Amino acid sequence: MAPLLEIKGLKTHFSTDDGILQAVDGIDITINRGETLCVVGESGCGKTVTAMSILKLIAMPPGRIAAGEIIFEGRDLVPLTSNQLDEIRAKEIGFIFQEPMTSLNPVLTVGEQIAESLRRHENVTRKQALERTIEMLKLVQIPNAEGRVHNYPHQFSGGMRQRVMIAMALACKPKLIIADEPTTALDVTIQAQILDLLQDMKERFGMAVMLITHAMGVVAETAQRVVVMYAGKVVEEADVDALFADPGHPYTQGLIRSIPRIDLDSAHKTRLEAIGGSVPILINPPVGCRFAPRCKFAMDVCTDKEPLLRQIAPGHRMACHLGDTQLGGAA
Amino acid sequence: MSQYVLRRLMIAIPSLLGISLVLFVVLALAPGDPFSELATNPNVPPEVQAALRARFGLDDPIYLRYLHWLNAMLHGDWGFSFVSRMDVDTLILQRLPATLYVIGSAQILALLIAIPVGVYAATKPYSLFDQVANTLAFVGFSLPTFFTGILFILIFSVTLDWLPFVYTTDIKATGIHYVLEMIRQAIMPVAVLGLFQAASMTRFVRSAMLDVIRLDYVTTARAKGLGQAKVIVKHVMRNAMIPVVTLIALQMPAVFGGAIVTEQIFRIPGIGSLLISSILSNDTPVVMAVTFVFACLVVLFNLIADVLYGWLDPRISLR
Amino acid sequence: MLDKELRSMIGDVKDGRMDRRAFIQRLAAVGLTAPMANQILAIGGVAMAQSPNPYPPTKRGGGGPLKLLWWQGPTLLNPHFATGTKDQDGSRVFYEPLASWDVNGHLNPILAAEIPSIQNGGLSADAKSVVWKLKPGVKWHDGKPVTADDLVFNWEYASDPATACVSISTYSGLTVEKVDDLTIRIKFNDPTPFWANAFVGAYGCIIPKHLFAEYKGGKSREAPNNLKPVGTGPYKFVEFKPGDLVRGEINPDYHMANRPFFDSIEMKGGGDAVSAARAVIQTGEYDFAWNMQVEDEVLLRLEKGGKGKTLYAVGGDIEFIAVNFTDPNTEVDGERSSLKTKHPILSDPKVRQALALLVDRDSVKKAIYGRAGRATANYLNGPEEFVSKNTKWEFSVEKASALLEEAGWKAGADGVREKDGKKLKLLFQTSINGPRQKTQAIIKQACQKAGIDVELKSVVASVFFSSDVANPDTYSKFFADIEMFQIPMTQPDPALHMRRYHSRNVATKENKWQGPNFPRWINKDFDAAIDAAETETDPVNRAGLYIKCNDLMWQDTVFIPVMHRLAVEASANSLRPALSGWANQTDNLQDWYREG
Amino acid sequence: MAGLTLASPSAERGVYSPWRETWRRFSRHKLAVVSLFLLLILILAVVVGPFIWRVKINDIDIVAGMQGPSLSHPFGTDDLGQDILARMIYGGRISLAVGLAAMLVSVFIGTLVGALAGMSRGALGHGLMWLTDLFLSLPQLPLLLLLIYLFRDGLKQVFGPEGGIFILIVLVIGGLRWMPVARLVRAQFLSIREKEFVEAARALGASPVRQVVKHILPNALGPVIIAGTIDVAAAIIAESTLSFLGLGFPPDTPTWGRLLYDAKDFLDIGPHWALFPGGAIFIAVVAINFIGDGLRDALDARRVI
Repeated sequence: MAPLLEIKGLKTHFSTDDGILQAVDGIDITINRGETLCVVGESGCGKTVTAMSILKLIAMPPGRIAAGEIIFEGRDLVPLTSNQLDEIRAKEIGFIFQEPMTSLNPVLTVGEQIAESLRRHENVTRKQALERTIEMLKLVQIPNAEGRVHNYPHQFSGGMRQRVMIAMALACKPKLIIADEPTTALDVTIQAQILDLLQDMKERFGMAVMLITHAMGVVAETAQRVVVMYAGKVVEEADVDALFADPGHPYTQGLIRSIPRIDLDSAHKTRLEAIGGSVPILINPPVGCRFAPRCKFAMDVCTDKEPLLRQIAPGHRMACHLGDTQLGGAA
Repeated sequence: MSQYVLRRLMIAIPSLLGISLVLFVVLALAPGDPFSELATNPNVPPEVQAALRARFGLDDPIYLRYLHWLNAMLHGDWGFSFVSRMDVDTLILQRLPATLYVIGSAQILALLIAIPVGVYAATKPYSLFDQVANTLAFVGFSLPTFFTGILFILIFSVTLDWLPFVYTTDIKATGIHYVLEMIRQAIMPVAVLGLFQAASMTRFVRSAMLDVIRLDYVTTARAKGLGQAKVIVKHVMRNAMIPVVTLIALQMPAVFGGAIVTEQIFRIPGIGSLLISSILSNDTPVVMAVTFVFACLVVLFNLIADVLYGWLDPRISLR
Repeated sequence: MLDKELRSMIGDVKDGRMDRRAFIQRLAAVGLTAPMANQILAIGGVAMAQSPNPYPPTKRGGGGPLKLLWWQGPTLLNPHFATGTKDQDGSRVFYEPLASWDVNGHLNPILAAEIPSIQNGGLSADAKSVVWKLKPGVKWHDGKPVTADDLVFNWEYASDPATACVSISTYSGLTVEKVDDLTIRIKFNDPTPFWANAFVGAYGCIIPKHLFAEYKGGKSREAPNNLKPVGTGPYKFVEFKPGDLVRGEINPDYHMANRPFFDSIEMKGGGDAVSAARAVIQTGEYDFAWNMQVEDEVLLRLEKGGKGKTLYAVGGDIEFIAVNFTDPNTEVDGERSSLKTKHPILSDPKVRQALALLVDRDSVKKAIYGRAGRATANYLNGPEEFVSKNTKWEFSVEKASALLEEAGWKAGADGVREKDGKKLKLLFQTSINGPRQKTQAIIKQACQKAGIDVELKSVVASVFFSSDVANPDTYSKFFADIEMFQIPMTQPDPALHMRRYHSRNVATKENKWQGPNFPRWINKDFDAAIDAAETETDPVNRAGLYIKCNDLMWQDTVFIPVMHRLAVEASANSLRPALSGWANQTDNLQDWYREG
Repeated sequence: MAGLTLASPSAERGVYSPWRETWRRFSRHKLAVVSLFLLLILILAVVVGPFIWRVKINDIDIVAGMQGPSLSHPFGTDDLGQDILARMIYGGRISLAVGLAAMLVSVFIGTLVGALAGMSRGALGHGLMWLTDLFLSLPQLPLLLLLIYLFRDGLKQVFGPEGGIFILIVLVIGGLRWMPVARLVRAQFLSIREKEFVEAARALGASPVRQVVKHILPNALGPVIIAGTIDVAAAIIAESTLSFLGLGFPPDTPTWGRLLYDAKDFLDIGPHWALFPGGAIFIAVVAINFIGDGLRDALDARRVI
């Protein structure tokens, strides 16, 4: 059946004084109903901008969607005005932000901030909205929900606030949840609880989840399918097992190798491996493959021709000249 | 909360006493004489002026006059004006309505202009509207009120002859006609004063809004599909207005102080013109009464501002 | 003029061979003013002409509201406490005197049945007693009859020092006896040629005994009626807000027929002179504006397209520059400008004359006062008979420079003259007011041309005219070289005006700088002339003495008169206010009416 | 902006000093640059003017009174025939100096008191706030009368008649406007003091003074600059209001405020007399405010432009 969300050739650019920043430069991502897709990549590779572009949450100006389509249930969201998009925001697509400490309005009670999206999208009375809110808070395992619904954000811990954010995103039972690094700001123990909670919610409501993270551990634990992004482009896309078992793109390999391993005894003595250099500035991106400067297997072709996504196994695509038979390139 | 308020009020009493002492000393030391008009009048022998000064205790030592004033004040006797020999409190109460009416409505007009313009300019930073609003704000507070006042009179009263420019407190009409006449004669002073205050207020509202508009929870609100207007009003303004509300509270005493210049030009019998004429004629009891009430209002509205801040921003707990 | 000739003329008038008008013209030719001439006639046994102000209206009221603008609003409504003319104007709306001076110097009877004169037995030949008769049937606003007791009470009330009245000097040196219910006799301690002072004019307003009796003396301030006047005037009290508003309504049983013309009166205070002029002349929002201290050019402009005009009344007010005869910069046992010192620069008469030559009266008149000022060399400019004809003024930088050269002040390198090491530098102070600041600028420039460096200083009025001992900036302390301000003449008589500069009145530390002789000028001839004039009953000699005093001042350049200032008012074209140079603006309020 | 990458082709930026960075961000604000230019012209005209336009400020020529702008008098003449351009140049120096000096005084005292009150936790804070309340309720005029009366002669001996009054006016206007700045700075300090980076500095052993100067103050500058620039306008206007009431500079010192005051009655006869000083005040104030806007944006690192 048709995928829930299809992003085709998305380009989001930001006009800055030094020139046009091409944060997202032609992205193709698809999410099927009920699927958990992880988008992974270093910070600055454009994954958050992609997510924000879906619901046009980026500040326009200076940002703008230069090209591409975002098809959600067969309807392209790009030409929609902000008001039209409001029907979809939170109702169809929920959003969980990265920074719980600052993503809740400090002067409104937690309950009010959840109830207001309920009242906006479903014609419910104030009383019903409050009941539904308490119900949601119980769902996300916030103790004494009836009491705490009237508390203010500063009376909750980081983990609790993220639970509130999740409750808020799920309030209207959207079909897709975009979680932008939901656990980055939390410490590890809370991280696991939040991810489990997300997983339970997904099964309970049968919704799709687009999880954005830079931690490969989170990917391994939650994702069904993975998209690896680098410098504004998708470099590899595969099922999670295939990706970890047989990473195609050198960047993906580097990412996997940089995960600290406790199960291998050899890991104790060796230094952790890291990929040298850092993400390039996307004001005037280099020609050819953007990972070339940091890639061990860089070939001449890599710096003059941009590799396109090509199928290297069923459901496994990658954008790299390595092993590209048509080229006949040397190893 | 009430425990905090009580404690603050307890502190206010000694501080007001201190302020009243300093005020009294400043006024007593300032040169000048309420009976100056007698000086050049040959009909009046100099002894009369000296006798009057003695009778009103102007030549006593300062601390004596302060104690005398203080205990009279505690008995509710605010003393009488040397110039008009009228009890000071009746004099002030007589002029209060005109001040509250004109200066109060100017302050309200200022808010009615400043908040919408400031908010709208902040939502569209560096847009045409924002630039125009900014420039008009600069025009507003860079021209002194006595200049704009006279300009208004020349345009609306003299050439166009639409509006009277002498403010009178006794209007013969009643009912709706009275209200109309009251509005007609207040348009110019309120406009002059209101635009001047609106100017600096607009800039403040705009910068307060700009600080809030780019914070994360505003993006969260937009992600909830609430619509631009609701996001701005319910989420952005609700936070941005906290410093603005405190500023308004702090400017309230100025309403009582009246606007010396505007009242002078439009002949509004307000507290401002009473204050300036008393100062220039060295009528110490009146000046002392007005400035003391002003000091009480300053301390009171400081407290109100802090309480408002605590009430509006849940993060601040008033211990 | 020979006394003999004058006495024969009085005889002719008395026998009807010469009519009154011819007599006044003859006297005016000789320099005797109308008010004085009238009094001569009165003393000379001829009754004062009782020509009331022209008043054509034939019925009382119906004139609608009378709206007045006093840019200094009245602050209290008890004539005896009036600190400024503004308070007298406010009180005069409700209270009335026995008589007041009208426009051409006649005594206009108000509460009095007639004007006392030798003929009707009111005046004693030796000018030591006067009998006033009250108009019968006059009632206070609250219905009580006005009797001689009220008059006697006003004398007791005002002369009692504990009441601390401003009108204390008007009622001192005399006693008031009740002759019968409607008549009183005033006995002067010593002969008073100018007898028309008590119960006359602004200071002569009468307050009701039955309301103020218990508030005589120390408790005078607590009288409730201080703020709610009950008088005999043409308008009854309605509302009073100090400094802002005085309102009255028509007095239905006013004691003069067909008066007052207007149904209500509103006197609005506040603002400044220019906007008051605009409100009357340009927009016509008000009918009358008081005391137009405004540049003539502005008034001329307003009158062009306006609905009003300016009115002028000739009095005796003089704007002058006073010269300090003592040294303001050296302190002798704790007193600056003390009599024990001599002014290092200005004690040289040549320098003072040079200074007098540098006052460009034409420019001051043209740029500032215009129709409201007359250039003059006299300190005493009114009444007519006291105005000296033997003084003259001149503006010439060359003559002044020559005089300074003669006096040994040689031009220094920087254009400022010096003499044995001292620079010719003067401190010129005045009170803060637009026209005065401009006059200072004009004089400063002329002085600069002649090599005198003038530093200007302007002091807040309430500080400049204060009698606060600790304040260094008062005019009576005179801690400057020259100072300029105006002394008004409140009576058509020079006695008060000239007596100030007697050497016994010099302002010193002992008398707490209360002495009115602030230039610290000592002149024996002047003292002798003043003492003689005090008791001189013969009007012609008296006039001659005061003219001599004025000339002495001119020769010694004690004062450099700048402008003989006229009273300027703004009035709507249709209004007919009864104004007089010798009285306050509302002294004849009952005769105001509107025409067309 | 991301850091450097060895191979990144974008131009080598090199280390730039914070002030060049501030200037780069400041120059982004077009109006601020224009205003800076305008202000410099004004200051230049006022300082160099007298050497070019030689006419004396008090040449009285009654006949030539109240004339509009003409060749001999580019700004026209006032009612005494004095040349307005010369008076504007002479007065401009004082008006601008009073405006800027008063602003500096009020900002300096305000920041000092605000910082002290903000940093202190105990009685000092309350004491300073009492002092602020006291000054807020002091009526400006009688205090001015008193100060003039007490200090004028002393200052006159030392600095000469005009210098003495200048210092007095600056101290009074500046000395009575620092309270809002103090309250603003205190509020900023109370919130910034709790921020993590200040705690970090404290943890590193920074002395309170260093914390204030290095960390808290730069972050509190934004609103202070705005208050400062508004103060310049208020100071120039306060000086003119003092002339309105006849206090302030001696009558023959034609500051812009006094010119405006003298001209207000002749607005319909000779509008030029009021418009030139009014215009000059307006240009100076607008320029200073736009510069303030530009400065605040330039110094506020968080604001991405």
